[in-house]
Amino acid sequence: MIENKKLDWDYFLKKRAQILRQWETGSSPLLDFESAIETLKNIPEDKNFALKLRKAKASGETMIQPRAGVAVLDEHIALLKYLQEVGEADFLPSTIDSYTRQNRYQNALDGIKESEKMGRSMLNGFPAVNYGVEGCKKVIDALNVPLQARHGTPDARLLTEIIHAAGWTSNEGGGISYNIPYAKSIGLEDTIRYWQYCDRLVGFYAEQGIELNREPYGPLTGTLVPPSISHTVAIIEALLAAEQGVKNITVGYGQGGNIVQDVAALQTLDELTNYYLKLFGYNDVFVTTVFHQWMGGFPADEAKSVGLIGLASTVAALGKATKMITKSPHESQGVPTKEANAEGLRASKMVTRLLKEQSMPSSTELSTEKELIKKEVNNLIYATLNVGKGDLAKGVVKAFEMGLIDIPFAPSEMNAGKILPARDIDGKIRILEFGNLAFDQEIKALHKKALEKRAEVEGRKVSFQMTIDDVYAVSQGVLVGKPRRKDEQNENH
Amino acid sequence: MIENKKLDWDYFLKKRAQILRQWETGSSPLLDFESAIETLKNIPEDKNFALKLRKAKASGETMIQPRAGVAVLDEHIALLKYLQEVGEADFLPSTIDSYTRQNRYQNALDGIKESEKMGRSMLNGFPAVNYGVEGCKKVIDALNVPLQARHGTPDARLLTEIIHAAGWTSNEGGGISYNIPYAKSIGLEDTIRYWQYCDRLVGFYAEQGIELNREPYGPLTGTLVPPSISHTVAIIEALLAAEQGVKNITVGYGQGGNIVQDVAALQTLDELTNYYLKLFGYNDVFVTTVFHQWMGGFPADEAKSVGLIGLASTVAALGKATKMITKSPHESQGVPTKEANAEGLRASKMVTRLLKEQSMPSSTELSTEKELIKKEVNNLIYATLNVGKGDLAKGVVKAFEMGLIDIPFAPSEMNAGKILPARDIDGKIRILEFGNLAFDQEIKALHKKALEKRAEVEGRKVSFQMTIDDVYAVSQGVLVGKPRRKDEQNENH
Amino acid sequence: MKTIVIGVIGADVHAVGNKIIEHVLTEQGYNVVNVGVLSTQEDFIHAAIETDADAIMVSSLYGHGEIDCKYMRENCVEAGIGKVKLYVGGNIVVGKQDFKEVEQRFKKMGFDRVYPPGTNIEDAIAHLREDLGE
Amino acid sequence: MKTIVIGVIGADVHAVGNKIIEHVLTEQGYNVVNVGVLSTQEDFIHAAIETDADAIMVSSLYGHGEIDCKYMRENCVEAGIGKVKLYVGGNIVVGKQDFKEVEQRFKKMGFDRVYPPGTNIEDAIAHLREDLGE
Ligand code: B12
Ligand code: B12
Repeated sequence: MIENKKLDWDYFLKKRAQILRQWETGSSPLLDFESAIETLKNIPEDKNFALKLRKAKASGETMIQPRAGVAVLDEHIALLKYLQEVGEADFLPSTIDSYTRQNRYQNALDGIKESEKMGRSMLNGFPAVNYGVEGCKKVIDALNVPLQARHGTPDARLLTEIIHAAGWTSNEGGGISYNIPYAKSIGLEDTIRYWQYCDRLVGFYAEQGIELNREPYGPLTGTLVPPSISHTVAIIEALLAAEQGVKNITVGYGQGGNIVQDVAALQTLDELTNYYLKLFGYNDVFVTTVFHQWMGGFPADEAKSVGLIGLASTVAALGKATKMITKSPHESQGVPTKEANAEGLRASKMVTRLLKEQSMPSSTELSTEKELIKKEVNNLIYATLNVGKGDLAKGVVKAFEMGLIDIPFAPSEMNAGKILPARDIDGKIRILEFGNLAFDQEIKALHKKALEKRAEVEGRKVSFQMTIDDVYAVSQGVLVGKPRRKDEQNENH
Repeated sequence: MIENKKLDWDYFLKKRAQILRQWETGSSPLLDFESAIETLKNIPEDKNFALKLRKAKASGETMIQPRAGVAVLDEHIALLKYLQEVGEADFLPSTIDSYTRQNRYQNALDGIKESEKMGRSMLNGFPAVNYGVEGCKKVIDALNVPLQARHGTPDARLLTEIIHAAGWTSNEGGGISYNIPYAKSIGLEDTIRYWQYCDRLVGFYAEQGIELNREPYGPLTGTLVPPSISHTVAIIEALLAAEQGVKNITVGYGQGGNIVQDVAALQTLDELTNYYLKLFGYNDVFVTTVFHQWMGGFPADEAKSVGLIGLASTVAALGKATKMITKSPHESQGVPTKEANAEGLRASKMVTRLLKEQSMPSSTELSTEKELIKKEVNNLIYATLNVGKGDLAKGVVKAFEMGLIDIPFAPSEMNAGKILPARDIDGKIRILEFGNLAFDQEIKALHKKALEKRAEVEGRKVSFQMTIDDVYAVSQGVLVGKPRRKDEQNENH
Repeated sequence: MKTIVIGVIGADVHAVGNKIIEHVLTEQGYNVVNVGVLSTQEDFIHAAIETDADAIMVSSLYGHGEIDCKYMRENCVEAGIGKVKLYVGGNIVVGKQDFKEVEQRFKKMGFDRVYPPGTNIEDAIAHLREDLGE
Repeated sequence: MKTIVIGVIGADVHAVGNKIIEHVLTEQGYNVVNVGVLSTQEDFIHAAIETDADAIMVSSLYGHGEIDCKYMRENCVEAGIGKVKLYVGGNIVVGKQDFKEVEQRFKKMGFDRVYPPGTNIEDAIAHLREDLGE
């Protein structure tokens, strides 16, 4: 049975030997710890993700980072250099392709070859495992800013070994956040175990005096996720990582659309994560936040997309997110060209730099929303620990099984999939169907009331149609989805 | 001597006869009042600027309007239609060229001819007087949304006669706001008189049951203008207009850069204008607000420009501006192509529609800033009335002469030009040199303190160099200008 | 009642559109068989055989659609359901590409209808009615 | 001390850049004669004659620069100051145009230096020093 306990080093080493055999690049001598430690120690301070984040948080300016990855190494390097120079990115990613995410390294290899043949990337990301430590080292060597792997890989153990040994100083992911939105039938126990491994590796490097950053993936399905639910997942993954020895954690949140709720979410994310880390005795973990620009369906129009990017950047800055993941004007179409990607970055940069001295003033509306988020998160974490009989890892598995934690629109069979979210009258994300979600009655009543108010104004009933309308809304240029069909409305409206 | 008094109708008619002789298009039969009234009465409700603004204010959604105008009639129409359809503009303008603004109709005519010859617009706007009522009518007939003349014309009497007779239902301008930023040596008495004429004409149409909108030009020089100063001008022009019988007024404000100050400005603009209108007994004037996207120097980069446009739109929506004048990604380069103009519009629309249900929550910071703006405006209006011995028109002329009201960076010799603005530590616009500005000691002390705090943090003295740095700042991607030269800084920094 | 098999092909986990397509098609009176995300060609074809389906609507969002859909028509023929209508939609290639060209590529692969990003599912229903002679 | 005439030509009222140029040139040790906004060619030329100026720096922001600057070199020659350095900068044409072309047009009109939008005035000072042999 899974446990939230620092992995035994001998067990780790035994596993490690197996994992490095999963693909040929696992046998590189650069994966010997001695080599890897030297590589990491040679990374200058300003190319270390964890250290640059410490500076960023102190500066008050929200840093920017794109998504980016293509199949062929040289082109991947050229892409990242472009985003660094023309895009003015503060942090760089390597977005990993979907075959690698599913550990289908043979498919990925075919994709590389096909891409070379066709002269365009046939993969939706960079197949880091296939290129191995040697290839990954070339990437970071070519850059002046820190580099992170961003993926969505349930079992990222080999990938993680390779990227860190290559000097990439951050890794996105987590046992929940890289399972529920990214898989269908992989057990949570398995993915939590896989990610304990990844975290343990980072903990090991920490023991060697090397600070690496870890980032639980915040937005989950990116689609109408209430902040308390994504916060709960982020906090749990932070706690699980801290147990394995991780000292530098970035918790994330995807733009919801209502500015007050978004700022409340960013503030509580930092506050709650710190609170729970300390509650469980992890006193030396440095926490930063990341805001994801709108993660749901984008408008087809490029100008409108950039407008949305500008709005998102304003919210990130007002909420004092440490960094922000940017989108591009091509978002609704497909993986962006480097030019479109850089446009999204520069539009974002303009706003975050302009607003670096400013933040959202505190107000009753803001603190009410913050209180609500905190209560909800406390409910969910309490319930999780409770069913885990005090063990967080056991608790999570059970909580998902029972639907105490439930993520809207997730593909995973491990997720109950019973809750339905919808927006209230001013666009805050609320819940209309709770399933088994571990909210107390008082909180549920608040959500219900808010949605009934909307239903009344719109002259219709609270129903799944509201959820659907809200899923489409932003891509159609509004936040609160309007009833689409006449027959959906009450007579008296 | 000038007086704030409704113009005598006979005097008006006498003047009118002279004015219509200023250029040949003044003799059109369509300028007969009977014709003009019929034309205006035939404008459907949704093409009437004043009426559409009433609806907009009730809706909570900030409407969008571009700047646009080219030399040749057919191209001007095509441009506006494009902005209506592809740009999704809620209101349309005809930006008038600079020769027409200076009443140089012969130059404008040459410009039209040159433009036809060259196949590109050699004028920076639409020469409405040269095209006369007939031409202007073609413009509005081709459109589905209300149309407004936007210019910067000290003496716009002939222009005003022509556009209203053609069915254009709004006119921007005012005796102060279209003089001080737009002229060098024209007397304020003269321009106030010219604009009393324009307002009287609108008042006359109101008596015929035709509601037209008037819009004092808010941003003035667009360069570090403290909100209380532009508010004072807007309120005075609203009062002068109301005296002539204008019933529908849009007061304006140009984005300053600090979000709290901007929202405070938008809220107080509405509140104060209504307050003063009622104080002076104008009880039936409908007031709306217009927010101008950043009016100072834009960044050269187009992506950054759109980022700035997105930020501006967020602020307008949070401040519940009734409408917003948009910029384009070409702003720093020149008059935009129709495509670039429409991009600016759509980026803006995305944001204002998404945020239509939201506004800035009230907070201590916001109400402190609102109180300050109100006190400052009260100071300035009190001083103006005082030197005018109770007559606002007389007062304005004197107040400018004495520098009691003073506008930074204005070209006009009627303006004292003694005040120097600069930003405080979080970007709010404050004043470092007051000249004769009619602020009381308490307020001045507040400004001083704020700027000294910035000086301390930046390790330099409060000086004109700060102002210069702030003028450049936004175009370089920051809000608060940083010291450019080392020698500018204190040793101990 | 016509039967439609829907699902998301390949290593693709984009679930939102799939859930909505299921909802809308059901509402419109179709018998919907949803193989869900992360489905192989075999998953689709198998479901179509089992339920004697009239059409297969393949979603591909993540960009590998071109690889994942290779030989799908051939595989249908081989499985004895060569006449089934094959639709594909979503973000079916990597990046913003000229859609006319993309459409050609997929039509050559034997798809009857090919849809660009952000297609309103209602539009496809009109085509279904046409193609299935409803 | 070199003397420079500055100002904004035509019906143009953009005053901000003009005020800053005056400030910076003065700080850099030039004798600056500022004819201000809304100035005609004659205003510039007259000031240059009166002060025996070494260069004239014309600003045009509002877009009519091409019309307003026509025959300016010829008019200088006629006024007997044909050798004065003529610079022009700002947003000197209507709209975003290819700057190389714009530069050619103004060079043909006799301007020695032509500057694109948003030029840093410090860059022009370097040219001044070069052209005036400082
Ligand atoms: C939400 C989202 C996610 C969520 C998905 C959560 C989940 N499990 O469902 C998360 C964050 C997990 C995610 C992950 C990834 N995503 Co994603 N994602 C999106 C996003 C923003 C919205 C998708 C969505 O839900 N839209 C709303 C639904 C209602 O619309 P829809 O999916 O388009 O479906 C509708 C229509 O297309 C149509 N339709 C769909 N299929 C079919 C089929 C037929 C026959 C017909 C007629 C119609 C039809 O009807 C549907 C209902 O209206 C899109 C970009 C966008 N559209 O703005 C990117 C996008 C699809 N993702 C993309 C990518 C690359 C990824 C990742 C590889 C990693 C990354 N770069 O972040 C991973 C892939 C993981 C994997 N293995 O699949 C790319 C695909 C690129 C490409 N094709 O070139 C996109 C386009 C973003 C981009 N521009 O880069 N993503
Ligand atoms: C502020 C502003 C205004 C203010 C001016 C207030 C005032 N009286 O000064 C107001 C709002 C009143 C205004 C009015 C108009 N404006 Co205006 N304005 C601007 C804006 C936003 C900033 C200008 C500015 O102050 N910049 C800051 C200063 C420090 O920079 P600068 O002026 O560029 O000058 C620097 C450099 O260019 C350089 N430089 C300048 N001249 C020279 C000369 C030489 C020899 C050298 C070496 C260097 C040099 O050094 C200067 C100092 O660093 C610009 C667009 C932009 N740049 O973002 C439009 C802009 C200049 N305006 C424009 C226009 C068209 C107008 C109007 C006709 C109406 C309108 N569309 O709004 C009227 C014109 C009125 C008139 N008769 O002149 C256009 C010009 C279009 C074109 N050329 O194609 C612009 C480019 C906006 C646009 N994209 O449409 N404007």
